Amino acid sequence: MSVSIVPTLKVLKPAGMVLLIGMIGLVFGFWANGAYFPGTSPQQPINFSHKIHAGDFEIPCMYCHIQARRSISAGVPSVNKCVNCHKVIATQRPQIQLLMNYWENQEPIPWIKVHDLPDFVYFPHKRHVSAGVACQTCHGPVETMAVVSRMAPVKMGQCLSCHKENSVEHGLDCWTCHK
Amino acid sequence: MANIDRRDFLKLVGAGSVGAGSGFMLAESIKHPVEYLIPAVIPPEDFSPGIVTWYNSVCGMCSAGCGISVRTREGRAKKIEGNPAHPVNQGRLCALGQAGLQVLYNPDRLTAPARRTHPRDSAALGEANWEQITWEEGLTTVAQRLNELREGGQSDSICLLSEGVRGHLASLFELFIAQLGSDRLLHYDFSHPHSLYAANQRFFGEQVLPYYDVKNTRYLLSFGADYLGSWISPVHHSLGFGHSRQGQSGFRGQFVQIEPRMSISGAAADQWIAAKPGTEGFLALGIAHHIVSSGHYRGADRADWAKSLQNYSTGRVAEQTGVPADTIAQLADAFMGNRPSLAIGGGGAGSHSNGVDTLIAVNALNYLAGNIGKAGGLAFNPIPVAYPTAAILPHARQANYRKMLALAEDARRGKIQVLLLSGTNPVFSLPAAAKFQEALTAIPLVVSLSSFMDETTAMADLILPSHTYLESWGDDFPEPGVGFSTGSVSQPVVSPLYNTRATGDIILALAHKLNLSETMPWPDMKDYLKAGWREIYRRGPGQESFESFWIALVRAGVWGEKTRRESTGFVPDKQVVRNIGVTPPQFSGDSEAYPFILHPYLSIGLHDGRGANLPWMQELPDPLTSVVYGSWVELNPATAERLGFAEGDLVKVESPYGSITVPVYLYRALRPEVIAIPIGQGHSEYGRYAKDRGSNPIQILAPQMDTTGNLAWSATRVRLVATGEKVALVKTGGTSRQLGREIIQTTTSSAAYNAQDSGRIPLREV
Amino acid sequence: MDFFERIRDGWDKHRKPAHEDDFDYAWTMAIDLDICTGCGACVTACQAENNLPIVGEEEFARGREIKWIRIERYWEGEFPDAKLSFIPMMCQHCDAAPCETVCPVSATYHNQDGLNTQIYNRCIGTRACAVYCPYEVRYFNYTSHHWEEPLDQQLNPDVTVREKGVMEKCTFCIQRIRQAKDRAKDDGRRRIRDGEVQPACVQSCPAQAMTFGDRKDTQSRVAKMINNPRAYRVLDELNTSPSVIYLKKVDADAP
Amino acid sequence: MPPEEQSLVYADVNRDVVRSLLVTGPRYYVALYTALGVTVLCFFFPWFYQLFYGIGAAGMNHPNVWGTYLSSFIFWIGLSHSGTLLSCVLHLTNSPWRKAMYRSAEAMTLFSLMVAGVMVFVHVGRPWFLHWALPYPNQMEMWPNFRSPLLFDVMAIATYLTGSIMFIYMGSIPDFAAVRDRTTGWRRHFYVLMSMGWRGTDREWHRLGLAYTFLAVLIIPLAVSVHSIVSWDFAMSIVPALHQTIFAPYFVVGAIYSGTAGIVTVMFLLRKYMDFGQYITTVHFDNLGKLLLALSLMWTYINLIEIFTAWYSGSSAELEALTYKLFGYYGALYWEMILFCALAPLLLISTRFRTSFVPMLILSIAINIGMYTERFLIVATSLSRQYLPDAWGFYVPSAVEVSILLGSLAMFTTLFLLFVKLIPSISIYEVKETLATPSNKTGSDAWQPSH
Repeated sequence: MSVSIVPTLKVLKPAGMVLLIGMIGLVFGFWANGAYFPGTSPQQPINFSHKIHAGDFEIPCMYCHIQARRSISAGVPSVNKCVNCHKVIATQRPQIQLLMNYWENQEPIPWIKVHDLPDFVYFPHKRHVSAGVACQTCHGPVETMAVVSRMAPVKMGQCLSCHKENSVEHGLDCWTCHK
Repeated sequence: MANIDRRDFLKLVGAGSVGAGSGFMLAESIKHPVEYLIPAVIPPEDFSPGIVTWYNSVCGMCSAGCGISVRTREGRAKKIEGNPAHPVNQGRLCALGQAGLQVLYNPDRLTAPARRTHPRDSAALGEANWEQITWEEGLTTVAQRLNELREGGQSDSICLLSEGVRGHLASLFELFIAQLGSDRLLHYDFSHPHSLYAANQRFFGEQVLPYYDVKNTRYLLSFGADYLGSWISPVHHSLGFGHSRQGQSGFRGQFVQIEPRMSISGAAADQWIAAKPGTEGFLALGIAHHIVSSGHYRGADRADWAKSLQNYSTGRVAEQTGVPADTIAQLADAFMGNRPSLAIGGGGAGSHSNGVDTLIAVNALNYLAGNIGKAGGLAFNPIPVAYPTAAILPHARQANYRKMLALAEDARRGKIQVLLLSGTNPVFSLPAAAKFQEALTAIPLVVSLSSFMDETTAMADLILPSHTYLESWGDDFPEPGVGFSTGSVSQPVVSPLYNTRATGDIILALAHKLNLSETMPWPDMKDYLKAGWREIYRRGPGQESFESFWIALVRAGVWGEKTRRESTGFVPDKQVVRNIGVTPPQFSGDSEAYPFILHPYLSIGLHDGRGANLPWMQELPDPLTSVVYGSWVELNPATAERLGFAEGDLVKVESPYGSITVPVYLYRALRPEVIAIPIGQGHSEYGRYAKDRGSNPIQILAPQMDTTGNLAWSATRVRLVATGEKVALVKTGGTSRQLGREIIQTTTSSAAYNAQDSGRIPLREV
Repeated sequence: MDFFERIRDGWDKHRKPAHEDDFDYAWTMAIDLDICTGCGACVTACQAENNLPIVGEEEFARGREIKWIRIERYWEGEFPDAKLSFIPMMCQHCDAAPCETVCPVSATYHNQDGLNTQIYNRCIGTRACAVYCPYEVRYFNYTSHHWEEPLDQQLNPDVTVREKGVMEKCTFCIQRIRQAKDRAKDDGRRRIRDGEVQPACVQSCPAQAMTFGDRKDTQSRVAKMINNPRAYRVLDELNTSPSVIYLKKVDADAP
Repeated sequence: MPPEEQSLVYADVNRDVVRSLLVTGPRYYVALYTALGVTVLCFFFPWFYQLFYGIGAAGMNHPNVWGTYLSSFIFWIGLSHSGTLLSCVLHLTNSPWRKAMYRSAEAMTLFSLMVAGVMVFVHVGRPWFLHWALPYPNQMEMWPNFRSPLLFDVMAIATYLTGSIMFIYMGSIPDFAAVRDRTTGWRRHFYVLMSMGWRGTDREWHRLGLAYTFLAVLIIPLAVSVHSIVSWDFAMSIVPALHQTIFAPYFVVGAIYSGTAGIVTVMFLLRKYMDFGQYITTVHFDNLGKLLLALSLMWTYINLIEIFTAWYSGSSAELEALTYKLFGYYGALYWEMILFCALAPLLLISTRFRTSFVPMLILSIAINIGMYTERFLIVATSLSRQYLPDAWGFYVPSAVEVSILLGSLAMFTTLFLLFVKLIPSISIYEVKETLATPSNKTGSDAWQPSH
């Protein structure tokens, strides 16, 4: 009588194959989602191009995101800020007319957040700007993007490594960033 | 694996696709939800996201008139704190004041004008039978009716019943009613110290409250006044209390509390004396007698005093009050011994049939000890020339119980055609015996300007909801002042949440509809306010322009001028001295059938019931019992044992005028023949947090009045009837005994330290 | 030095309560029980500042209330000599905190300000810290609480709203300390001035019974309070070395 | 050696054991599916509800933040304690009566450990983050807190679980082989895998013997340490009545105590329903009975010590906690525990009691009820009476908690029922060692190939 394991393996092979393929499929599916549907560059209500504004015309970030240097949140420019320029500039472009619709109806523009931190994170733009951290460090080369997209998911690891490199005072204390 | 047949192949494909699908879903499920970033269209100039803005204003939660600073971010009020620049509260604020945010953001606010659809006597009150209307409609309806009455010469049938307001809103009310040709303007607050005003009128000859300088006093004798909890200006008194006790070197202020049931002032006191309810006056005179007879007092009118006090020898007073004679003597000596001393009276002691006498006796003590006009005694507030007329005597319009009865009577007789209600809730805060609710049904048109659906508003035909105090312009002149003229301006700290209007704006809008524009030309309350303050600015020593004065004023939230009043030379009228004396207290209900005396008291969190719709206040454990959500009746453990009651037993508290059912709480510091019930709960309307919770002791009070027609609300006799039911009191406290664990450690006063290095924040000299 | 010496030094260093010398600040609160009136202003102030939930009557009845600071009351004697004393009880920010050792994921730890901090998003809810805390000032979220519209508009954006399964407790209003540091940086200062930070409870206390400050700054008010002959610490025998100092109640006829 | 075993020969053993795996009556399936159903209904449904609602589904509150979940956890850990430990001890002391029972005893260890592990997930507030308690490198650069007794727990239990699994598996390899050679179909394949090609050569037997003994030596201290560590969860706090040096031995003894009682119960059931009457005999019950008696005495002693310490401390807190435990709301439970765990076991003095099966079953169950009560009291009473009287609390388990406790029992039963059909619940080869070999009729313990 044999104690060989081979016949058993023969029997189990099909089941094993099914399982294996299933697993591979799982991994693939997970990867595919991240790769093809990342949701890192959502469709905004108006196709605002940072490339044109920040890139070609070299408008400084702080000109529109005026809050960044003195508040926790960088803030997005209010509608009238956009209109100030676009009353005269490129008024014929369809996207600008979209903007003007908002302005005439006195409606705010529902921009979709690209970089979004969880509510338990305390990230004061103020401190980082005043410390001379370039916006691009976290937001990526926005001035080259026609459509802004999140470069990397903003994770705790990045904050930590940056805090370490620049040896931020108490940069590794939990309560420095968490609330 | 060379040969795969069809079935195997399908299996594998299936497995692969299922796997891929689930993997995809898995990744999808752990994704961030979409969030929006919505900018303002045109940002207001003082608005920037993430940056805090503070607005100074005035607290509207009680009549103390504390100054507040409201912390706002992204246009929303986040926190209320005391205004450090305000002399009354100097940056501090009580629990109720801080809960003001929940008045603003209360989920049960009235959001738009509404008209009653069903007749008022129909059983169902509340939301069910209201229909929304526009402001235009609402105002026109009222204006037309008022106009008819005015033309028809029935102006006097128009009545404006408001909560106790001061400053320009008060004067606006005056103006409005006057313009309508009526004189029916009443303020009603349950806790208004009528008897104190009366007593001061009789003794000092003026109907204002003096400034009680707790801060500098060395010995405070309080007859029933819960000055730390609910009496007149708790926060200011607390500041003074802290300073007098530990704020100054050399001595530590002594505090004595005389009351049948220990309040937080009693708990804080060095000595708590439970005199028989209603006999506080005797005690005061007993002390006075000892002061005079023992030669402490050396005034010219000594003889008169001796004469009028002869019936109040410590011995007799001892048996009248149940306080040992030597204790009385000791109090008297201490009172004279550590001057400046101060005697105050009010609360329960002032609300007996002999309340006014009692408070006069208390005033007499201050006089005998020479505390009048002294720092650490009581100082008379200046009558400020600069104040708007109506604000000079906010007491003048206050309706005591007799006046309210008269109003109800007139209403029943059809003498009232239109009743404008603003802020006050008499249906809740008047005894059922007053039959005020029934009276309301007799009024053809009842208009409520309240922000909430309270019991009285539920009786209205028309609701014109007003802003909360955090959304409207106004000002206030605290009464009593802090010894010098002071006023404060309140401003909207957030843009209005709902389709409501400021009370002042509503009144002005009505005025315009009634073509009173020439006498009341101001478009809205803010303009009226500015006009009024322009006047003050003109009279005052104005250097800079009014605009800059106004801006500075609104920024600071408070304004004052250091004008003190010299009144040391005060000598009471001979007649007054001759008539000094206290009549024995009368209690309604005979002592056989109703063995207990009901002692209602203002709850710390809910005050007279206005706080009951604020979840924070409902969840604030009562300092003395730690009970939350609901009301209770306090029994002395001995009494409870005699009657066989334990904590949580539901008992029926019956007075000759009604009964309420409340659970028992065993309270150690309470006279055996007295039972105490907190005021504030027991609303039948007033929003989800207040509705149908606990019971309202005011309802069962006897219509017992003192000589001046004030409700003697601690002079009702009651009996307890067991219901056999038992409930679990909701409270935080476990066992309130230390078991020798030295959690709260004490030291003898001999070990009191000198305050130089105490590190205490020095109290600003006011 | 040799291996064993190094071990010993390390031990000596670390067995000191939270090795205090390394702190920037040692935040301390002093509470004068002689003038605490028990009015409850601090309780409400805390609730407003720190987004404490409104748990509702049912949960309250089941002992699920969340009050970072609570007023405890202790009676002595019976009528007519009954005496009542109050003591506000909140996280004592012990330098040798039992809760810190027990948390398996270090969700609570001692930070460089001498604060006993709680990181809500790290907490996994073993509730061991609450068991280990002798002052019973740690409160657990037995369910996710919600605020009736529009009460939620009051919520303080500087403080997280805690979800179910998370432990929470008094933080000495660390968000205010953080803002003060922020201001200090803007003004180019290294340290926070005395009295610049006040937790909500201290700020609101009507009788000024509470004082808050840095006890490493010997000139600060609170440092003086510590030298007050009446100063003591609750349950000192447990050697948790709390950062909350109480001043004894003065009682003329005390033993 | 009792008479009936004389008649046994190797063939019988093989036959009986294999039959216990192959021949399955309807009663078994009824039992299995009931257990399974109860597990799903009473354990998983309430648990999911709790995950959705929060721990509030349980009766815990402030300050009683720990409740039955934790006491169940300790209980299951405790129950796990006897099996492997006992098996190891007896293996080293080479006592013959071990051989018929150790397999199922070890299985019990294994499954109660698993259930205990599940209880941890039920206990914590956010189980979906429980992996943070494991030391693994992550981008947050956060490690667990190695000072925490709770973390010691994680480590100790993980180790103990691994050890027990290896021990039971290694011990059953020859039996898998034996069964493999007597089965067909999927079973054969299963046992082929499990037996890892065991042939039964002398070399294999030799190595097995070595490794087995080595593991046995390794596991004994481990077992003792595990429950000491569990006790530290409590003892390292400064909660009155928990902060006691006696706790480690207290828990270890208690654990072995309840574990042994558990074994008695299992033995009885195996004997009755798998008709192993010839293998599990009065000898086992007799010996287990003696062990129980000894343990109960130790346990009682430690309880007395606990009371004495509290009384002798004179500390108000300690005394209060003690009085509350003895005479407070849960006083009745305390005395019930004393009755079941201290007084009732004294019956074991009589041999007649020890050798009669049903009484032993009843006693063993009673003991485990008592031991559960003990764990419950430790958690429930001491937390309600801590240092600040104004913060004293009160705790009653909610329906969810009770149901989950029930469900955990069912879960254990399910696992065990599966075990008896997959793994020989009596060690074939070791039983054979006690029998006379076909070759020479003198029963010797010499190693023999199993075919």
